[in-house]
Amino acid sequence: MTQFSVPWQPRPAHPYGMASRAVIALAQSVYGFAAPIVSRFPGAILISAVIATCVGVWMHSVLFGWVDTQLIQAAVTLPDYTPPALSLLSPSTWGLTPSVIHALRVDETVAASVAGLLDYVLWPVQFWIVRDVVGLGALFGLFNVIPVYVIWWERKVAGRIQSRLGPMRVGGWHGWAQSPADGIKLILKEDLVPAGADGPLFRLAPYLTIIPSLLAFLALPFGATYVLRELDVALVFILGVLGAEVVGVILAGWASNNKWSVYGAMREACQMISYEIPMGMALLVPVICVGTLSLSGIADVQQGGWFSWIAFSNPFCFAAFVCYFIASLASLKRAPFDLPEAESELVAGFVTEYSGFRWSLFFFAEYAAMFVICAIASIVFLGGWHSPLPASWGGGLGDGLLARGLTGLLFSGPIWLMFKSVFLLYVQLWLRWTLPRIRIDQVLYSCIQVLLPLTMVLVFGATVWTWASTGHNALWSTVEAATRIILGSIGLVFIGGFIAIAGYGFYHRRRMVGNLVQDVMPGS
Amino acid sequence: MTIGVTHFLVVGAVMFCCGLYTMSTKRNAIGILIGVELVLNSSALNLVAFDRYMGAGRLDGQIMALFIIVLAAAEAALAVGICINVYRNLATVDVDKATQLRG
Amino acid sequence: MGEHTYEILLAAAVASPLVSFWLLVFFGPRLGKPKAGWVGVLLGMGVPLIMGTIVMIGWWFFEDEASRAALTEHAFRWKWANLGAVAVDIGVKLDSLTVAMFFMVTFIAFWIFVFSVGYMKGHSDEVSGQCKYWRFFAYLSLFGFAMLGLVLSSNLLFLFIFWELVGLCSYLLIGFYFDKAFASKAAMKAFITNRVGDFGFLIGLMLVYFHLGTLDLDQAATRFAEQYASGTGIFASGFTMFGWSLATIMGVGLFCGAMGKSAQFPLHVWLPDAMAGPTPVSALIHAATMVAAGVYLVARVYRLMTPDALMFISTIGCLTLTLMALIAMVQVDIKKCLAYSTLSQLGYMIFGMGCGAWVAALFHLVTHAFFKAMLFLGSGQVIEGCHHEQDMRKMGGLRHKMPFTCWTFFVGVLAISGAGIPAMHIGLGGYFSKDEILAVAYTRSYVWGEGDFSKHEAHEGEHHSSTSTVHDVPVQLAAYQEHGEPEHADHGGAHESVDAHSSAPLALIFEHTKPLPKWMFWLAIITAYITPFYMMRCWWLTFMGKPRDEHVHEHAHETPMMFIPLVVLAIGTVFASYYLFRPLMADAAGAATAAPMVMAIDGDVHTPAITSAHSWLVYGVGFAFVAGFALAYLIYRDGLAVGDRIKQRLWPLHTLLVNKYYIDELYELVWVKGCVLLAKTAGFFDKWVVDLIFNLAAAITERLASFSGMIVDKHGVDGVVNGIAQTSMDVAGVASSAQTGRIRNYVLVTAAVAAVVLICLVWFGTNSGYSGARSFSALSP
Amino acid sequence: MSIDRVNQLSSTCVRRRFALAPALLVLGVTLLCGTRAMASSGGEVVTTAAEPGSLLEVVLFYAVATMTIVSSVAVCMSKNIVRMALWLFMTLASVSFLYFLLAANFLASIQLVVYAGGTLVLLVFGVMLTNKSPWARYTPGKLELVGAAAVCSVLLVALWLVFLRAEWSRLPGAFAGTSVADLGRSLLSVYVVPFEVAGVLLMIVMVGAAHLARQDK
Repeated sequence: MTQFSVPWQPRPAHPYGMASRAVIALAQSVYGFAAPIVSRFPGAILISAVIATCVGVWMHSVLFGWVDTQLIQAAVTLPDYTPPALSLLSPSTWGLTPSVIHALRVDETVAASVAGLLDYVLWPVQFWIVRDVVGLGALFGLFNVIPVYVIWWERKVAGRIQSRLGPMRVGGWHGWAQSPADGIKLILKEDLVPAGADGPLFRLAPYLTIIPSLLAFLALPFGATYVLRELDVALVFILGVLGAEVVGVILAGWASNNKWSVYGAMREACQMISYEIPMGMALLVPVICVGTLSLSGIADVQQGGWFSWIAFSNPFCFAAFVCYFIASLASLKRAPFDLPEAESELVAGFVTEYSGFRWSLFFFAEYAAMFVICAIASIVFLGGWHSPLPASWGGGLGDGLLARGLTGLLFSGPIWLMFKSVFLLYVQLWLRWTLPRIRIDQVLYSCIQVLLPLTMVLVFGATVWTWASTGHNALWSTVEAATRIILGSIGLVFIGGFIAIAGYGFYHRRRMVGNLVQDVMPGS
Repeated sequence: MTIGVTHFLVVGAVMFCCGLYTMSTKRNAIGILIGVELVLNSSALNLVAFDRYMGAGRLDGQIMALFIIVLAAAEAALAVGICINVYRNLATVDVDKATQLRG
Repeated sequence: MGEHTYEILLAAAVASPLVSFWLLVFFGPRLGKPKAGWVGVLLGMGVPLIMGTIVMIGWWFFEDEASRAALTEHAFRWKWANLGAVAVDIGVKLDSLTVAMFFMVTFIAFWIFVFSVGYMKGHSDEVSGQCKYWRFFAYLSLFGFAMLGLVLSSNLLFLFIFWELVGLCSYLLIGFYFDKAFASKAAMKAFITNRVGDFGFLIGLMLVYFHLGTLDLDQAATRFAEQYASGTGIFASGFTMFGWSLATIMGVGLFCGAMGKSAQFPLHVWLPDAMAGPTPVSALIHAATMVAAGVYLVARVYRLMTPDALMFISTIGCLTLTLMALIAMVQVDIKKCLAYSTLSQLGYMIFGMGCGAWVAALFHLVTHAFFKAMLFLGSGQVIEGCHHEQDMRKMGGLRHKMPFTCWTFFVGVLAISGAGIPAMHIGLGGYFSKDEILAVAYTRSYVWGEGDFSKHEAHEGEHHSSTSTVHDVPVQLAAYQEHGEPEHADHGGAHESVDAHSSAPLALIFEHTKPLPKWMFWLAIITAYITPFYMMRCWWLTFMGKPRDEHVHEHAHETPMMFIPLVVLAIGTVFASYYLFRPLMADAAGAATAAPMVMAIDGDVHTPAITSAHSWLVYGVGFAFVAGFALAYLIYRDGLAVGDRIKQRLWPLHTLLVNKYYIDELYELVWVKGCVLLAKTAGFFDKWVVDLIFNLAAAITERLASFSGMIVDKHGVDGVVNGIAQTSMDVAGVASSAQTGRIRNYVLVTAAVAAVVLICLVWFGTNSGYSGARSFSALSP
Repeated sequence: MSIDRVNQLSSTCVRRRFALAPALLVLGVTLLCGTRAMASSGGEVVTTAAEPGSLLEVVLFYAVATMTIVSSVAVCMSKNIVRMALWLFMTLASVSFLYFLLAANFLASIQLVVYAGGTLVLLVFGVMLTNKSPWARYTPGKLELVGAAAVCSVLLVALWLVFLRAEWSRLPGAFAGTSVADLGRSLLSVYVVPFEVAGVLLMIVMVGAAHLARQDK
């Protein structure tokens, strides 16, 4: 590059091309128009967007479920019904025609006024390929939204923990547009491939990292009926694909031809395959108790409210939850186990040589994996998409659309899973900015000499407990119930304490360290 | 046009031959190991294919494949340990250089 | 009560010390000094004691005779393994004897554990870098496990396993101060001596296994009775040895185990040396419980005994009780004195077993356990208080310094001496149990021999005939004898021997059972007079009189933790007597002695012959303690002077007794020196005979070889061989170019061969698929 | 910043059809995992792969098989050991997808966990610990290469002939899907001895590997 643009030099009259100028002008005018509005209500917009996402997800499932039960099952009884297939070429496999749908639908209480249009809207939904595309679209959307906003959130949390404000400018309210802006910047940045690097591998590595974390979403259920692929081995599948992520990281480190990168990659490899074992073993504990590897199956046994959640079902599961959470931090290379990218030692670890879009892919992968891990923790230990209220309380609501909606909000719906996962995600952020990083030998020590024996004991204990529970002994049932109540109460105390501390902080926010936000910044 | 057991067997055979080729042409000990992994995987694939198309739900093939995976993991762990030891003593993992015990 | 409630309680009681053992092994060092001990006390014996008490109360007060029998019948059995055709069960032998033994062991052991906490407090923690404290309680817990398991075993194999485990614990605990040479030597001595006995036990076990085809106690007894009735199995064998039949050898073999563990006469040498262990161990293992295991074993296998075996048993017992009591008279070490007294009392028990006093022997076992444990604890208190001074000549006058110990010890002395008031039927435990053994012995040696049982029956009335059970044998015997000739009807199997549990063909029992030699009875009587003498001597020298060593006397003191168990055991000694344990034993006797060839003739104390013997024996022996005490008092009233004078007068006897009849020296001479001599002889032979031959042969061969090497080898043979070698080297050089040493080449060749074989198969092979639709016919020729 | 630079950057941006390849792959794996979208609320859950005999199965099979074959050929053709490992990873992942097609879901997941996630990382680990330079080459002789290629191709042809001629006998009865529970049951009943032996073997291997790789001897 031969020239630098120096601020005190006069700018060229027309620095950009025609198209670029047009785009820039358009962007400026749009932002000029939207900024006052957007910056006035951004908090409301953000929150309502989050809620809308959840509600949308849940409406999605409600709609599909309704189509399934009301239309297709009714249609199976039709004399000349053939199930829909992939090939749309022959009309005989088109499934229900809109007129049939209409005929089936009029029995329902949905207002007949929008009848004609709704039939055509419902028609494609019966084809599974359509649903797949819709579902994948939703997942991609989620996959893109999660890292962007978790990164923003992390910066806010970090700021507050360090008595700073975090991003405050971009977008208005609490800098909510900071992460999208960063994303745009990263996409536009130049991607460098170091001279001595192994080019193809260097370019391939970020994709090898991100694809596994995308694949993990395939089998992740968000609700009882909202799962892209209901696998009977969903748990192992997700563990497997998340484990395969490490290959991309190693390749990235190796292909960079930089010793810091290689060190980072080696640490990652070492740490990841070590911690996968206690993580898997900790997940085995609830699997032993429930007897299935299917995530939906595991969530199904927890619909009896707070005290039926697996984490509270016996002491071993309770301990396994803790073990799993710690091990998952390590296998996600999150603090305090973020040795592979320890900036004070390894510059930036395996991402040292990366920049721009490829760099951001690593972070997309990392944050998406964090979300998946938290979602698994919620499903396997914390009741999944069931609320703390027993699902049986909603039994009288009926089967209509409204009833499904209410059930989803109050008893079991994706919104609950989202809520729990995001809470656990928050705990991860919290830990990252609270705990100091530990040494690599301590990392491996805590895996092999602490977590591994501990989880082995837990697996054994859970086996014995489950074996004891199969006897239908009255005494043992009492013991079990007492255990549930004690452990559940511990959980309640923990959550109550959390809420109390948060409430205390909120109430006294003006006396707290971060009151600069309240006093100085506009829009807070 | 239906996918049958032969299709999978052909894929397995190609993998097997590639593994064999890798084993017999690489001088790097870990390269040989990679060839061995390919060979093991091809046989596991065959077993699962037989199980799927001929086993009538007996699951024997799948269990054999599971054992193959277990043994491959064990073998890889040991072999990598040996490689590291060889490297420590000879400063290379070229199998042609490890001739100290040759008569 | 649910099914198997007793078994579950007892099993829990057995498991608890094991848990305690492992806890102490793993966490003992971390628990530290007082805690490890309390874990041992509470988990190791506290839980078993609670269980034992519950079982005892439930068994004796809440079950009637019928339900007890039913419980015994349907006790827990679980098939564990098949040894050939023999199934080995894990099970519980549940009867009154078990319950009584269990309670006795747990009760005594618990208080001894408590005593140990106090006893070990003053001991240094570390020896050779090892912490002793928790180790001690770990061993004690393990012993508790083994002993309770032994009592519960329904199976000879498991009994043997626990037997060995008990022996191991004994070894570990005797050698507890393993840094002291005498302790480790004593431990080894105990272990090796016990091996001798166990070898006999093993022989007995094998005979049971091969000839009775089972190892279960009840089943073995049933089979034994059946075989006896039909004259098959072990009775079909004509094998004899020392004039003993195979069945007798089996009984004697089983008794050999008891001889080792209960330290009977030729194998008694380990017990006095075992006093090298800590005092609680002496009290628990070597006085109260473990040594009683031998008697317990004999009681359990009583149904497999023959009259000859019983005669052997009673002979051994009689020798032991007399010889050991004599030694006890001259001991100056307080613990040794008690040890010999233990030996003598064990002799009484074995003697009782041998002459048919099954109930009395076991009764004596229990009472002896109580008072001997207490006596040992008292001696431990004394030794601890006097700073490890064990010599009674240096003690004296300790009653002021340790009053509790003094008077509890005196209760023990009274009990072991058999003190009681005959006319009022009042007395301590020893009074009843020992007298009863003597009464039975009298019956066996005089009444039996004369065949005049009927005489006694006559003036007792005939009200017994209605209650004639199998242990009421004398009555049946009398009834039988009135009917005339002894008949050999049982060979036909038509008589009363059909029922396995009550097969007592009295005719045969009386025909084959010889009367007891009279000297045995008289030796037992004399010993009954010696016992109070040496006990009184021991007590008097220790506690009464004037202090003979200022230093010892000044420092003497009592430890509260240690005298509480003493007091409790003293109370136990007084009350755990006739009214508690005697009926339990009598209850057990019914099924446990239903033997085909022998019987327990004291199953019911009111048996006329015995009662008659008893009625005058109590006056003869019941006041023995007065005589003994008086003699001891007279001699030792004023210290050691009179005793010394007597010692000088009777020096040959005294020397013999002090040196324990030179048995240790004899063993040393015969066994140890003998072994060494044998080894030396063999070594000599090896060195001078075998080596000589070999060396000679080698020298000759060498000469021959050098000769042939010069001429034949070098030119003829070598030429051929080298030629062949050269040729093969040339060939190998060509061939080895294919042998690259690289596995990858070999793999390739293997694959190539596989490919060729496959192609050949495809080309030339014919199989059923050849003509099938999918065969690739274009490629086939 | 010159206009050329901006244009260059924006065109870079356009050139990156970044989302396309992952998206296609994810769609493919989705299809592999089963044929039923959004598990219906009341209906049964289909967990087998693409319905047998459907066009989708054929398409998927050929896609995955091509991927397997290409990557396994790439393994033996690569000169660089790390690339070999990468291609091996591709092969292993494709084989796992083939397992999905064969309705062996559990095996597929295990293949991912153990092979792709564990064994392969171990191999790469070994590579990195034992290579002085990543570009160190160990080239075999020409004769060996030619011989190996010849033998392998002959063997492949031979195998192919065998497949063509073979008349497979099949056990009576239909394939009824597989469940993890069935696998577990037969592991702990019929195959319990090999299962235990494998456990012991793994333990021995663990100890052995730790011993072999120990630093201070």
